[in-house]
Amino acid sequence: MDTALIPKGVKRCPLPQFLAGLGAAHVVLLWGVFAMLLCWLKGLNQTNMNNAYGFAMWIWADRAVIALGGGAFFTGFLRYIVGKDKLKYIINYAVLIGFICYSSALLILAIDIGQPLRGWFIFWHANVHSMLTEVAFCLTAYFFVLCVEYLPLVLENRQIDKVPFFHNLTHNMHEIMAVFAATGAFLSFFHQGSLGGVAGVLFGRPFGFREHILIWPFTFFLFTWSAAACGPCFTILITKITEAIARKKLVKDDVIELLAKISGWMMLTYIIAKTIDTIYWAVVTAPSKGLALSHFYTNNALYGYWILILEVVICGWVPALILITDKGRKNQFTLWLAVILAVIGVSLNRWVMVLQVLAVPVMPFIKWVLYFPSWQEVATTILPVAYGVILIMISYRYLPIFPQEAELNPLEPPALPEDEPEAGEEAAQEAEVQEDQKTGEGDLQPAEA
Amino acid sequence: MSTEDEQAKAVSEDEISEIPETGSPEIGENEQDGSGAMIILFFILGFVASLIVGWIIFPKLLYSQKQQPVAFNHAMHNELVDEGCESCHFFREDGSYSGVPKLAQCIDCHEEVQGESEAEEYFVTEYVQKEREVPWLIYAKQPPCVFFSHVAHVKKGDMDCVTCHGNIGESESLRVYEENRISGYSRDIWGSNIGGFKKNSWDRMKMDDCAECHRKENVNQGSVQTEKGACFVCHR
Amino acid sequence: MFPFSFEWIWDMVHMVFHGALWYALSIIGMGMTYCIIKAAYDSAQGSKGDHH
Amino acid sequence: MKIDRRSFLSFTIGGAAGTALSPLPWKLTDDMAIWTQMWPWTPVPEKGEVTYVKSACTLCPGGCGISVRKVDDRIVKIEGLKGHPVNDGSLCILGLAGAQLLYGPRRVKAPMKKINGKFREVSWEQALDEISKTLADLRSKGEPHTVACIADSDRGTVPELLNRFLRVYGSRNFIRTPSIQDSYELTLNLMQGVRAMAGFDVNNADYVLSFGSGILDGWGSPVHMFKAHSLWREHGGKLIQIEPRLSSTAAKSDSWIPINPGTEGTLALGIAHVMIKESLYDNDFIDNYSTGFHEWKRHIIDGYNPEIVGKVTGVAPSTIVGLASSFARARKPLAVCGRGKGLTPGSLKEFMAVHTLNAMVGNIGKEGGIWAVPEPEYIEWPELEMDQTASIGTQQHRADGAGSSLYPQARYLLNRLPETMNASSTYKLIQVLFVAGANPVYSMPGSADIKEAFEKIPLVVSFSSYMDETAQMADLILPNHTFLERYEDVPAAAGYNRPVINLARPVVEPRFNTMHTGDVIIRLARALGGTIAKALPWESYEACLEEMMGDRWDTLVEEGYWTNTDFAAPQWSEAFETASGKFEFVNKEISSLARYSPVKPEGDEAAYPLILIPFDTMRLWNGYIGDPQFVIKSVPDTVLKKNDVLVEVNPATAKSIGLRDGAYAVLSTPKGKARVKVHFYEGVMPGLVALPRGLGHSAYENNLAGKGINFNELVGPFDDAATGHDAAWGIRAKLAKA
Amino acid sequence: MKHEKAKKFGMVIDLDKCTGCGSCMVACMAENNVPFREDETDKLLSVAWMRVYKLTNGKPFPDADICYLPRPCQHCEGHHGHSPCVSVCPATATDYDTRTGIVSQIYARCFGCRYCMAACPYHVRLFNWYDPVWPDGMEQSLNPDVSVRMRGVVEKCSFCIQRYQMAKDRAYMEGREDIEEEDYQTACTQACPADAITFGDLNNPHHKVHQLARPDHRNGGKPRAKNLFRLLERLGTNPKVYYKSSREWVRNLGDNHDAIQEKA
Repeated sequence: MDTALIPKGVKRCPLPQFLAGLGAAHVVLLWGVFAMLLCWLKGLNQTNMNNAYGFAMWIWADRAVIALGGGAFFTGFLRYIVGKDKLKYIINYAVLIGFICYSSALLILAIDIGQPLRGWFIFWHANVHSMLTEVAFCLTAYFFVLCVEYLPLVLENRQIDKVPFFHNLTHNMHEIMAVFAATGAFLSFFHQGSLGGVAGVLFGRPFGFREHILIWPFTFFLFTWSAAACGPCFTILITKITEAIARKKLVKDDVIELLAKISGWMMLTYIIAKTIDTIYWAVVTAPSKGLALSHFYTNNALYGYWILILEVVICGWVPALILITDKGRKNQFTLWLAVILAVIGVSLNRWVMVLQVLAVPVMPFIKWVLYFPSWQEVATTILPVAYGVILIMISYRYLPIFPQEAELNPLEPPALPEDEPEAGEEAAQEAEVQEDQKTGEGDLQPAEA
Repeated sequence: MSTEDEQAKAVSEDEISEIPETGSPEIGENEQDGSGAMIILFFILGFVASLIVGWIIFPKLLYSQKQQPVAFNHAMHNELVDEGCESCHFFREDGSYSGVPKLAQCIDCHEEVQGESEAEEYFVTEYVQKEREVPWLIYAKQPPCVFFSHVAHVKKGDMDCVTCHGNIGESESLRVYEENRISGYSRDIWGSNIGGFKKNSWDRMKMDDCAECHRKENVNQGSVQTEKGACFVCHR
Repeated sequence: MFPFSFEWIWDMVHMVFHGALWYALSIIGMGMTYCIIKAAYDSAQGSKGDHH
Repeated sequence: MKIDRRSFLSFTIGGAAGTALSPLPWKLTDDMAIWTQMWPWTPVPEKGEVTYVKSACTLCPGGCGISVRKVDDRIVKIEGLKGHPVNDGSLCILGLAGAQLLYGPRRVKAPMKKINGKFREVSWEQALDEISKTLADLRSKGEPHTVACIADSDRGTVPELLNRFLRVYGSRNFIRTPSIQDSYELTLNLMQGVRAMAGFDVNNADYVLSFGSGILDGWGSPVHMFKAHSLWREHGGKLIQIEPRLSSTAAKSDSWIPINPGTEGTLALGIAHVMIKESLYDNDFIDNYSTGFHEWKRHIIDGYNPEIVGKVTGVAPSTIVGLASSFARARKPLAVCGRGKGLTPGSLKEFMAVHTLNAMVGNIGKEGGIWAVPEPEYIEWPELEMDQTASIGTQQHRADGAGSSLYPQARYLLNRLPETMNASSTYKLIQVLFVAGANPVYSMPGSADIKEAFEKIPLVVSFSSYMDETAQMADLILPNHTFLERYEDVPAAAGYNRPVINLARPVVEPRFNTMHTGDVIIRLARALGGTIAKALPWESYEACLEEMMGDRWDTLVEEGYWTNTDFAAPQWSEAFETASGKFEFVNKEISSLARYSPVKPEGDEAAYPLILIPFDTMRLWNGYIGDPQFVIKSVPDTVLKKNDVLVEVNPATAKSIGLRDGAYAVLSTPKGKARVKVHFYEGVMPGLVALPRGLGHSAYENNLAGKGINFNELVGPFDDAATGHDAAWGIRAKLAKA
Repeated sequence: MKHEKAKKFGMVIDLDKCTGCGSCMVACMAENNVPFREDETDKLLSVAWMRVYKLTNGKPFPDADICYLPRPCQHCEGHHGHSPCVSVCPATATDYDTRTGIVSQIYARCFGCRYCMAACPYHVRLFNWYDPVWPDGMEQSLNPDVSVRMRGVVEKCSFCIQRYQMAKDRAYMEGREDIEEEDYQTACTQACPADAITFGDLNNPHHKVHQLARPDHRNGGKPRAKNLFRLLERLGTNPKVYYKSSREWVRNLGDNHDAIQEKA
């Protein structure tokens, strides 16, 4: 029925199957929308946040998705500024993932604030000293950039492209895409960084506080760096998952390997910096505030030293070392492992920099406060995952996202009636839903700005 | 943003194979016709229509009109009293401002009907005799988040009433009170001009108007964030 | 956000911050405007896809 | 003209551009935000003229002056009255929340009659009519003595009116709710021969030895005590707190001496022993102004040496010696008694033991010492003219047994009433009961027995302004105005050492269809006619009050209070009105009382290995007034969590039972059982369980009702052998895993 | 307009006198229109501008000791008015006034992002998770001098700024240029039965707070008086609430410097 909309030269599952999958994702979406409406109408008492946890799951989700969506700006940066031309085969998908991540982040922010109708105050009455202002501005501006980058992709749909105006528009936009990409990279640098600054400037919260370079705390740079390092890993991971679900190769290995290699070196440099930062913080910064390292990791049921080891060693050093070796990148298992660890690592880092900051008692006579999200928080956090799945499904079906797909999967003239992609698609949906729920946390995480 | 080559290829294929199947050529033709004038005309139509809606119709819908409960003649009262505005709108000993007079004050003179005005008779029968407070609508009423000190402006700042309230003291009748249907504010806060433009100092009573004067007069410019007036000077 | 809003101060922080912001926004805005106008112009010329 | 898609699109774009250039979207956005700043469901208080009205707080016996801030006709805040001798501008947590009692939902809004278990509104005429008929009926049957009244005080015009009404009607059954006032009155009466209230010159004391008194937990006049404590902190005064639990008072003391609960009197006598042994007493006072010292001394020397006392009390002998020495050597020492807020009368002999310490250091009536504050003398009414019915009625025994041969000393024994009433199932001991300013169903130990007794009374009339537990059990509620709506004299401040009269006055018009209890009594008297009407001849309560106050009235109206600044305690030579004219350590009456021995907690030790003790705090009120919203809000989550009360247990004790911090447990005593949570507290003596008083209400708003456990449901009264007053300070208990 | 010398309002709270009675909390609630709900036992959801903490020395019976510590907003000055919360607020809803030293919070401006709560180590900032409700006519006791907060915004102690505003009004009415020390006292100070709270201008050597705290303005406002301390002095928040305690363990608990010694 919708064959006219499907890009030429590729095979997609039958429409009913597609719609069924879409429907399943919508169920999850509606659950999230219901929770979202509850939060808007009844207020934030629907969450398990409290006066100790002014920030909780949502802010973490925000930072995590932005970090993971960092693949878009960094890949764009590599493709258009550095000139890694090969990345043109994956950049569409990176942009799409970035678009999903950033629009989700904005949505979550809109739920998270106590007075959504006053949300625009952050722009109008901006306090430029606040990291959150910087986040809001750069995030919104970068979201415009992502829209601009996603737009030509939408216009390339077979039917839309027939309109000369749109066709020309696409063409023109491609011509100056480097300018947009550069602007995006510039904005991303600041919003990823300022997300890191959010905790880093809190001189009343020694767990998050870091020394400054100019006006920016160390975390500012760490967040940007880690997003640039781990964002592409998330792009790779989602690409791999899509391939697995579609049961066909969509991007050539050399493209993936190139991205993985760059990502690996970024991670290595990041984790070195992170390690130095952690040591400096533990030995100099925190004690100057009167707190020993043990204060942050003992006397409570959850936050122990394990979290530090998991984040820095297992999800930091290990993937970095895997990805910088040729073997590690070529071996599918280690590649999968590395990108998964990297995604977990950056999500965990965002969790720690949001929630542990607040969990640590600063006044000596108060206790740790632990937090567990309410179902409304979980549902609204999964909402963007469902939304992402839906958007990916539709985009994959109707837009030429993977330029190499046709080449990698040549259509045999007499196409078999029931074909891999279809079965694939359905499984895809399910698996994606599931998987996204899992990394979903990742999805929703705070990315650095 | 797929790569161009690829895309170009796809597009040309499409053109060849599919255009005949769909209805899109029509669009192409129209375009070719170049009825640009039509397009521009409709653009202008839409533009003008929305301007009319935004500037003329919208303000009419936004404000509800309310009549004051009693027709009051400021000019006439002003002639009869000795101390000008402060005769009725006075300060209490603690520096607070009495605002619109309560019935008890009015009764000082209007225990019985004084003159021949119908309004007064109505006032006496409906309010004085029934001991009901008059539900005056206050044009200059600020929202509850505002701390406005009359005494600071009048006694300390030596301002006259006209600066903020205009010439209401010389009016012979009370104009219609307009209430913002959404926010509940009196229209005088935003100003009668929907665009927010003002000619006189009393045309608008938004925060920026207060701030403007405070900056000029250097009133408590102690804010760290804005280097202007600190919030708690006017808010609470 | 704008120089006429209450929170604005004419100092380095504001000028740098908002300068960068407006700079980025204008690039996006001008870029899009350029693309749209050019696309409209190209379409009016009746050329479709053949300028590759 | 053909409108195609492109034209339409063009129109839309033009419209969007035009809209963006019009104020519409921007003004709407702004107005939406402003709407959220003034949500119609968020109240906006009206501005108005601010005035301050001087009045008096009647919520506890503290006797504070208040300054009520009004905006037009609304009460916005209650503050302390500056310059008031008791509280000088400060106010306690309850007084500060007083406006919530006026405006809160606990009010009884009109006279109510219980019909088939449900309250129905009735008119005042109907209600008064019904009562006067019943009263007239009883009189005609010759049973006027079966009418009784429970009130929170026996001083001031309203209690006196109630008492006078009862007497002329023919009943002696005016009962005051118990407190340490009972014990202190008796102590002063027996040892000094005076009928007076005990006042403490705390401001000038420099060494205060407190036998479990919650000086900073609501004992006496709370604000006055707090202020005194601050003076001690400034001037180097010392506070020694003797009690088994680290209360707020103990925490603020200079020295906290944990003691086995119930043995405070023993320790007092132990200290006396050391003082005698080391001749650390005021020779002038003992030799010239006291009698019986030597007889008493022998008894002390024999029975209370530090070793023995140490064993009983758990206080080290060296500490006892140290206490005796520092107490006796202090410039202005003062010993005080009465546990917690002082709501339980306690053992008379314990009070006397502590009082002897004061006598031995000669601080009776001295600066920084204990004063006998005479009863207010302004209520002078003509002798009652009683008719025959009344004369016969008033010759009957009191229903509570006070003043009987068994307990000749006691004036009121509310705690004995339930037992007496429940013992006989047929005899109608009380047929009509008035309750004024008291909530005995909640505040008396052994709640179950009280309820049973109340159910037996054919007509219970409550004067409560609030729907409290007692009002809920009443058959008729004749709601009084609240203290912010009525005139009333407050003739004393608990524990304050000078006479002071405060005047509560109507700060606002009564909000509801309520009536002053004084007026109700006067109207009832009028309805009953005869000698009764003659005895209460006033037009209204206000007239009565003004007449009583005489020349003080103007001062009271102007200042809000009246005090006798010249008041000084009499010289020792004139202070004592005993037979000997001296302070009597021992006399015939004292000797006739049972000897001192520590009160044992009720229950079997094997079945109940622990001891449950109550504790009082300023944030929980357990008398007539239950916590208003703000006050219960201030209660920490280590005391109340959701609807569960937390009992304090020493971690060592809890661990031996296998209970973790925060775990649920079942607390059982011989009187009852309750589900509680455990709170580890190192400040409570091992072997004890401490439960706060003031929770477990079944009445009032949901802010308070159903939260926690009422201590009184887990204990019963324990009669002091000497007086019959309740001397229970705890009960045996068991704590088990839930 | 001429300016008086800048003021710096602050407090000294004598913990030796404080009995933990809670009057300050209720006085504050009544003065500042603080709402209440049926269940207020979850202190993490409860709004109380003034909170009294119970400190324990951690020793077993009978050496256990407790101390109460009332905690209003500390009105941190930080460095040049950049207190932890002020500089993080994205919408300029909170501000530091160099003329009074008070950290303001404007409820009509706050959009509820709660970043300031994350920034404040003292937990003085509280969010309105629920719509405030006054049952059955209880809204009659609301104070018109303080704006009632709505759901979804952050609120905190303002040092009863309305009392300052009204004290100034009275002064202007009486033709005075400035207010006296006793003209402006916070509700908690006024109510405290133990007179444990002293409030006034730390910059004014005639004021009691100045004499009690003897702040060293060249050294970040550190108290020079004996036994005085500020909460979390080392964070550099530069608070204007000083505490006094003669008990060493209490002073140690005021800051984290013991935490290190213990752990080491």
